[in-house]
Amino acid sequence: MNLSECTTLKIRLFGILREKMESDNLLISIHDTSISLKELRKYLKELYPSLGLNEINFVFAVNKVICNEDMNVKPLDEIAIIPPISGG
Amino acid sequence: MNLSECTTLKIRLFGILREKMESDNLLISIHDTSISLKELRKYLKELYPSLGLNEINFVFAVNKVICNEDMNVKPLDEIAIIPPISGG
Amino acid sequence: MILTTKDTIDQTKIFDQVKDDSCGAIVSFIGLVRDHNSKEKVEGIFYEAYDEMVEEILKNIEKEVFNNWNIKKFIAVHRTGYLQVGEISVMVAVSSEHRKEAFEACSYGIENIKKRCPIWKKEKTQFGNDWIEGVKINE
Amino acid sequence: MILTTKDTIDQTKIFDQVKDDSCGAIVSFIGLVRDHNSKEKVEGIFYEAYDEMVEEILKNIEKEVFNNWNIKKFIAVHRTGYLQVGEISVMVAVSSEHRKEAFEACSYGIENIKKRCPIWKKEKTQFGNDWIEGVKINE
Repeated sequence: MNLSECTTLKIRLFGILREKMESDNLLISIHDTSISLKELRKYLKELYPSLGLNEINFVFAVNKVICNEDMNVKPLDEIAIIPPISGG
Repeated sequence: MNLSECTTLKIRLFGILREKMESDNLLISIHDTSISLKELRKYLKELYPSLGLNEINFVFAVNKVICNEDMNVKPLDEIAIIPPISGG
Repeated sequence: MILTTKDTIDQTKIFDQVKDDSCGAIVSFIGLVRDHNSKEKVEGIFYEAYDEMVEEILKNIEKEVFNNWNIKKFIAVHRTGYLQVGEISVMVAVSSEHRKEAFEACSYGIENIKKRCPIWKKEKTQFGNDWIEGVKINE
Repeated sequence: MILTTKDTIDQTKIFDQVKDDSCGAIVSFIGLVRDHNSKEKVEGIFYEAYDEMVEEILKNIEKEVFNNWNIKKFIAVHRTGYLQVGEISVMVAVSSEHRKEAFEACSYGIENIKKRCPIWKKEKTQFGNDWIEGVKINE
């Protein structure tokens, strides 16, 4: 792996996920300048089994909007994992 | 007319009717111990043309309940003319 | 709690009365004197009620609401007398565990007050005082 | 007016803000922390929000409400942090000329906050603290 080809994505965590990781964010390295949310989903499940992403019905928000997972994300995007909500 | 056969009904007035008569009540004499609301309606229209009962869509309440006009009322009943309402 | 009153309706007090620790939802409707009608500026409204009958009907509405919805508390208050623009003429407040019941019961309450309570209003405008043409009372 | 806040939600203040002399109706929904869930006694609830996204979504809901109903003012406030039983977690208040619009807009407001806002809660009971199993966010 050539490190010069890696970029870092920052992924915001909330609620149960934030608590599990004891962190507001995940910083992950990808081998390209962007990655689709579909790939990111797979990647996160492999990389962080302790998040338990297989067990929850989460979606991604990119720049505060829920996005279709065909979409690609880049380092400057504000990415968040949104676990099932329970406000009100 | 034999006055000993007359009884008096008290009829409560509200809103525009109370204002027209400058009174909270009408006292009317009937030649019997009771009268149907249907007859009372006719009687009031004849007796008090200034109430303008032909122009409004009123009903009777007897003892605080809207009643079918086949019903008979007696002096001890609490009778009221209910003009169209506009509460709230 | 249901009543007609000549006193100012204090929505904060009613909120405190309808509140209950077992409830997750409060829905309230507040009716106020508007500064206009369809044609002109309104200065105030005089409300007149057949109080004793209104209280009977409010009792019935209260019973119907408790029969039809799983709610905790129901408050309906209607004011009478002269009210200026911005004053509260009627308030219905409902508390329940979940919001659906509170919304439905509150809406039922005010709709039925409007349809069934013998209350009349006279508007004060710059052109004088006029009894509002109402609707036939619902039995 | 829409916002998330760590401060106590003062329903009297919100009522004063939503009030308008041109309006005949105010409908409000208040969500409170209940003293129980389906199984046990609840002592309090911790609310966490993705604040920046919640405010975006509240802005959208506000726009939708003004596009869809003829209302005067719309206020939606959601609290975050730890709330005790009886405290207000969310309030939606709507003023309009007539009551139908206010009821519909208020109901739309709270339904959409529940469905679309990234907010999570953790209940405190005698058995510990549990994140509530929620529902998939609505796009």
